[in-house]
Amino acid sequence: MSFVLVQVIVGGLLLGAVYALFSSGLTLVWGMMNIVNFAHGDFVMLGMYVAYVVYTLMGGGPILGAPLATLVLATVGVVVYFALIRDIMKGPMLAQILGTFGLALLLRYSVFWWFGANFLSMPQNIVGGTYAFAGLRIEASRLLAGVVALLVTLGLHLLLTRTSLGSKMLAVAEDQTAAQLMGIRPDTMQAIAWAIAAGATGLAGALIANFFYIVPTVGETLGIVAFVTVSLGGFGSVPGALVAGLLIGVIESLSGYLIGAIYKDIVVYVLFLLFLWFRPQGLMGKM
Amino acid sequence: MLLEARGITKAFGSFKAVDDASVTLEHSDILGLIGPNGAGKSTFFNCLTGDLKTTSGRVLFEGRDITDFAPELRAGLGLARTFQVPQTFEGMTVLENVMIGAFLRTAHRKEAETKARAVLERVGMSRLADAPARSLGTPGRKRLEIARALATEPKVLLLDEAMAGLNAHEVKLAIDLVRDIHRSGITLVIVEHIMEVIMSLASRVMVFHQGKEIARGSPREVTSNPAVIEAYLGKRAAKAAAGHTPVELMGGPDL
Amino acid sequence: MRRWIWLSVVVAIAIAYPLLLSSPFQQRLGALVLLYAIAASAWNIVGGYAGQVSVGHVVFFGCGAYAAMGSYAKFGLSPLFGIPGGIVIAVGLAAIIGVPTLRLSGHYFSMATIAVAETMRLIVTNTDWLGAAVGLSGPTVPRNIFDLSFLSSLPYYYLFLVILAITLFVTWWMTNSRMGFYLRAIKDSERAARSLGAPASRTKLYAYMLSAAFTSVAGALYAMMFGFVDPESGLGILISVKILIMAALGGAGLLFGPLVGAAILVPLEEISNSWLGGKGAGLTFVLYGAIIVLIARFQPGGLLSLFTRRRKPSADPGASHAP
Amino acid sequence: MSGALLRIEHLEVRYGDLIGVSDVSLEVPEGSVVALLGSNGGGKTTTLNAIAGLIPVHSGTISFRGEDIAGQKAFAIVRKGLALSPEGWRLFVQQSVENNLMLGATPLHDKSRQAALLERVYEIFPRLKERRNQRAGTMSGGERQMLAVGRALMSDPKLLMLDEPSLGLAPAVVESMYETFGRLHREGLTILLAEQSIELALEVSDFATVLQVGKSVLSGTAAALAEDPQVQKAYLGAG
Amino acid sequence: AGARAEDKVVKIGVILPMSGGTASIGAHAKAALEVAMDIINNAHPELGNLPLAKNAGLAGLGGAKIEAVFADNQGNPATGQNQALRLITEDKVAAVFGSYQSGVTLTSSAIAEKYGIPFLNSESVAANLTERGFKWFFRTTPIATDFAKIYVDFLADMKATGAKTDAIALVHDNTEYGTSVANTISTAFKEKGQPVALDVAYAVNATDVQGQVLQLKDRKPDVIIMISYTSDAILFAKTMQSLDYKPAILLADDAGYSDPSFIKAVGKISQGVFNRSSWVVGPPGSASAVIADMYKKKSGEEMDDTVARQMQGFFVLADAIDRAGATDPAKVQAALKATELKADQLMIGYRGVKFDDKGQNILASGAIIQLQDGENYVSVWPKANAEKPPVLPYKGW
Ligand SMILES: Nc1ncnc2c1ncn2[C@@H]1O[C@H](COP(=O)(O)OP(=O)(O)OP(=O)(O)O)[C@@H](O)[C@H]1O
Ligand SMILES: Nc1ncnc2c1ncn2[C@@H]1O[C@H](COP(=O)(O)OP(=O)(O)OP(=O)(O)O)[C@@H](O)[C@H]1O
Ligand SMILES: [Mg+2]
Ligand SMILES: [Mg+2]
Repeated sequence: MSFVLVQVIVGGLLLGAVYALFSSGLTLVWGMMNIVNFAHGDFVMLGMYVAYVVYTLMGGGPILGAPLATLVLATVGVVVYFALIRDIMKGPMLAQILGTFGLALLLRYSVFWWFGANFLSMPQNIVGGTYAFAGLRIEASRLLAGVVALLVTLGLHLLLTRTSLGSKMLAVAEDQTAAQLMGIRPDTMQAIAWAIAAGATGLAGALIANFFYIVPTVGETLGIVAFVTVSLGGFGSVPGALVAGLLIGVIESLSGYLIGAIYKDIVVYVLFLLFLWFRPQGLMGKM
Repeated sequence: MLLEARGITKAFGSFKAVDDASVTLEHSDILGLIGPNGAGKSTFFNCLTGDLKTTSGRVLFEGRDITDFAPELRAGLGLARTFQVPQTFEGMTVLENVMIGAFLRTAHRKEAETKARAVLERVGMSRLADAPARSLGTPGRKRLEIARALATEPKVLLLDEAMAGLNAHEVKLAIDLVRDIHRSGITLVIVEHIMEVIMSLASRVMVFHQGKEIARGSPREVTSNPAVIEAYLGKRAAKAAAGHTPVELMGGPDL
Repeated sequence: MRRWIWLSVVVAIAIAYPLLLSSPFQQRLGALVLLYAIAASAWNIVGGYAGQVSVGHVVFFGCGAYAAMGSYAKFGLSPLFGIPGGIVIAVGLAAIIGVPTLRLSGHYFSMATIAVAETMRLIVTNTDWLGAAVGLSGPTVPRNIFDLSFLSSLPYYYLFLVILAITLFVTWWMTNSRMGFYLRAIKDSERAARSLGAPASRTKLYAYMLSAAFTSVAGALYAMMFGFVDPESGLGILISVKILIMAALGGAGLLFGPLVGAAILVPLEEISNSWLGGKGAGLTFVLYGAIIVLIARFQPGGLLSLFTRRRKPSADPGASHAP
Repeated sequence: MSGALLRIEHLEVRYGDLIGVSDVSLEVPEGSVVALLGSNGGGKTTTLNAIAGLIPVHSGTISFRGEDIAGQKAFAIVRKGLALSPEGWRLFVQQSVENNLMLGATPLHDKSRQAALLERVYEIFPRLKERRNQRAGTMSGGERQMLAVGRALMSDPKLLMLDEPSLGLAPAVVESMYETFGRLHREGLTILLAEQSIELALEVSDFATVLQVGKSVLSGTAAALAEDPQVQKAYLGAG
Repeated sequence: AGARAEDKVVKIGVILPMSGGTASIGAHAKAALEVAMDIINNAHPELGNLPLAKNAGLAGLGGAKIEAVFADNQGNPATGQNQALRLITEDKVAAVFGSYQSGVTLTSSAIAEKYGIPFLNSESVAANLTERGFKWFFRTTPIATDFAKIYVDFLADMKATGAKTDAIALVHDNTEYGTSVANTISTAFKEKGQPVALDVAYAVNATDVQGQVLQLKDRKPDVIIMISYTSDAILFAKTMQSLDYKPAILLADDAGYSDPSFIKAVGKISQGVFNRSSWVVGPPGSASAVIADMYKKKSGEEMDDTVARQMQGFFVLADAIDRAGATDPAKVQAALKATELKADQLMIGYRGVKFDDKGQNILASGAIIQLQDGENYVSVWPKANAEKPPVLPYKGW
């Protein structure tokens, strides 16, 4: 294998880890709790702006920006749950698309109104520049995002499979009425799920801001990849989304390098469709 | 021979829910299928109707191999069923639920409606025709499923615990209904845990245990079989079954 | 009887609208409402009645739009001739897409349709024959009436009205036919429907193809009115979402739901853009988003469900089962 | 008779415009087994669901240990010591058998008792133990019924409400389950039971109430009702 | 027409992308046009030769003021057309100006054509816009063929000074802008006998460009010509740094590289990038310097090429209305056709403004600028108007 190809694959893995990172929140609310969130990309965008504001106002780097973005977005998640999601869940699935699409526009253009449409950017090298070993170059900020992606995925997976909180959240997702019969308060569980999901999304945004540009419409660019990641991984599977993210990253990188960048999305979509043909429940999803 | 299953096996992973079961159903039989919970009765049913793909074995209907037929094709041939866990069309009225069945034999809405109403009348639900199906309790839903299945004008009707949740009086009415259905020329397979139903309706009984057939014969033979009593009936029910005298006439003497 | 009165009122308003509100912009708004109502009603067949939430319907829209513009740009014919071609392509494509995707459940289906739509958009973007990213234009100066390139929106308005009427009539007819019943049954329990002899896959596929045909017509009309199509405006995923949002907002699975949704969202979008868009502060979408959120929040079943919910079941089942 | 654990007076419940039950009154004395009888659509399920808080009460009172719980949310009611094995089971079909049981133990304050309670359920229904890791959605009908009853027992309730617990169970299982209820009853558990198998219900219970078209029309000791000609005619198929 | 002439304001409809991914363009243009209105409507003798600056208002219409009515095209051809219709029929604008994206310009100008209202476009580069036989459409900006010529000549000059310019790589997105400009450039180089060595196309708004940068790193072209919008331009700059890749000459085609946000975000790691621009700030006190100052005061941003071209276009339109002496569309159209502005009457570096039969400005031209210190572009080519000599090779960071 040529050396460049190794760099391409490593780059793809790092990219994939980022995809996994910004999909992790969606895996929870869409994959597990069964709530479509069209505003997911805009939550990432909010996280990026929080990190940017922390950086410009307080001079804080990722050490301060990431936890603050997590907290702020977790709060946003809870507010959004109580103000909107709780009620639209009484309607059909379409109501969720309707409501969260409206929410997406509202968030996107509120930020636009406040910050304007200019492209913003964190300073280069804010997380320790680029590591080079044996000619292989790895950007520290992407590596950090990748490591956090792994940790968040692991954390979510353990939470959902090993803890009673996770089990209660799943119970609520499946049947709210039955969950109530277990003495579980559905609102609490849903709000916690939204807090965790939005918090993880905010964290993702803050970390991605370290190597990506920031603009109100950035959520559109990132949102659709998150959707594909979650469904390729299989609804209901946290590790599935991680594997799917990595897979998409590598496929994109390889096909972008070997076939041509304009075809890489086509390759991803076509492989995704073929995959669903043979495995209608995604990589690791339940039937 | 109307329906025949040969060596049906259905495995979920390494677990065999049905293990090499065979059965033959003659025209105007009423076959009773009993066995402990989880014995594989419903699974066997699902293999006959095409809801589940068999792991091995063949299903023949009027001599024709239908093993690979989709459920809707089997319904078209005259194989109808009810579900143990009711599968009501929640968004529809009772009448509309039955019309779905009636549409199998006619594409016309008016005809389907007329027929559905007739079926509802026959099962004693005509007063509920316009009620939303979601307002029915479990027993109502089961009866609705019978109605739906009847509306497809089946040759064979498979009833999976269609009488669960009825009280003794209602069970009697239901038995009459099934008899009436049988009299109209429909062959039946019934799964029930209510022994009275088996005793008064079944012409033959097959007993399942852990996916395998452990006994077959007349209701009386089967219920006095010690293996069956041990695995399934328990002492109390065995005693009750022993005291049961089959009745042939509607509204005749009872238990 | 009441239904007929309502229907005549709606029809009367629809016919009179462009004569009462007769400025060119108002007429165009009216035409756009009808155009989107056609697309959303077409979507409703599969998304509302069959419960298959397609987020990739724009592929069929694009088929129509590209066929119409292509028939002019490539063959010098009137865009009108593109309509049948567009329908054929859309229906064929629906069959090809539908067979593998319609067996997917819920969200997987939605995602698969997104993937198909995006793939199509990217392919067209990279296909020079279809104008690639530049797109295809219609006749800028109409050669004759069949070029369907009018200065006034009035002819478009009535043309769209007729086609909307056809779409709604076909939808209405379908819902009252066996197919409509089967679709509703499949939506509730595919397993039970099949056990009663409803050919689930085939019925869903037919609905999908029917829906694709009408969506394609909407796309063709859209391209003709604007005289242009490019990958973004003919195959962009946002159009799918817009169509879906309109149906959901008005009431998916209800005959007039999409029309109501279009009648609210199209003017809302255009008028708020006219008022606020020039300020450049993004307030158009703050308002637009907020209103959608509020409707979803307070009427999750769509605005029309407000009226349908009130209808009482005619019988009282509680009284019928005395021992 | 010890004090009433649960007392319902003139309960009315509506489903939109439809009336579920119009006038139900009944009393469940502490430590007793009370049977709720009535034919199809009589209102048994509606009554139990209303007590558990699953459907809103239109009028009337439901007092549990003297406190009016009508109008409270289901999760709050359950935490007070009521448990319901509902009609249609309402299992968490995506989760394992054991997870379902553990979820049933959510209202338990003393988590250390979980293990013992789990053992108790496994003892009553050995099949559940065999299938502890199976997904609930793949269980057979009867197995689901066992799981629903077992799950309700997991919260170690003061009042156990069972909606047709014998539905779909093999006769031998019904027999042993009722033996268990008898034992639990002797240990002091209060049970409110809706049961289609009236003969069986009257055999195990102390008191019974008959619902007809949403009204409580008869109540008394089980023994007295078993002799009542009206009951015999309507439900036991006599005459 | 007479009644209109006496009106104290002349309305011009302005269609711009004010939301969506290119909203920053709209915001900048709006500020610039407001500055332009200030210049036209008030007396600005300090601006010398610039038409309409000296006195307040349009002299030809008795001092009438210009008023721009802004509309958002949302980046959508349909919306653009609807807004054009509204501006023409409801606001009764004398002319329409816009609409940035070529697709939107295409649909919105079609409405103006049908209504017989002049339409002036100052920034869309698609060739087909002036090939439609329109009578009411005018375009002031240089188009792809002009750019291609600039690049060919510039690189020939660089070669003459000893730089290696043999292997040229084109990097561009797959939008109408990216593909059409790339095609034209690659044709021009082929005609020169120097075909483009590597063509790297990517999908606009990329999430990642590592593969493309590696491809370049692998093939080592001497010159890279980048045709990208801001988002991708930023991503390329960041990725080139993280993968430690620098070509000898990095030549950008305006667009994203002219966006002040690009310079703010990644200027420091893009030092030495060349850019095509018609906008060159003259010495202090010159008209262009004064205007740049006014713009900066208004918007807080540095003036860039896109904005300057828009502003210039607006001046051309206003000048035509002024000369027409009326808002009567036919007269404005005639005045536009008769436009003949000299280089010193412009705020931008065109050789002049004069429309051919199709409405294209035949005197449009451009220059090459370089981001030498990572903060401000300086003009480096052609030599005649260069502030500083070009610096090679590309420095990056
Ligand atoms: N998908 C599956 N995976 C694993 N086990 C399964 C699956 N489906 C069914 N089973 C098991 O197969 C066995 C047979 O189930 P089936 O529903 O056929 O029983 P049954 O005889 O109908 O019982 P019942 O009388 O309770 O209805 C059960 O033990 C059930 O748990
Ligand atoms: N969700 C509902 N919507 C409307 N009406 C309902 C609903 N559920 C029950 N009902 C009505 O309420 C009445 C009481 O029904 P309920 O299910 O409580 O009776 P039940 O005694 O439990 O009967 P079963 O033996 O069928 O379980 C019936 O008339 C029924 O039709
Ligand atoms: Mg079963
Ligand atoms: Mg009940």
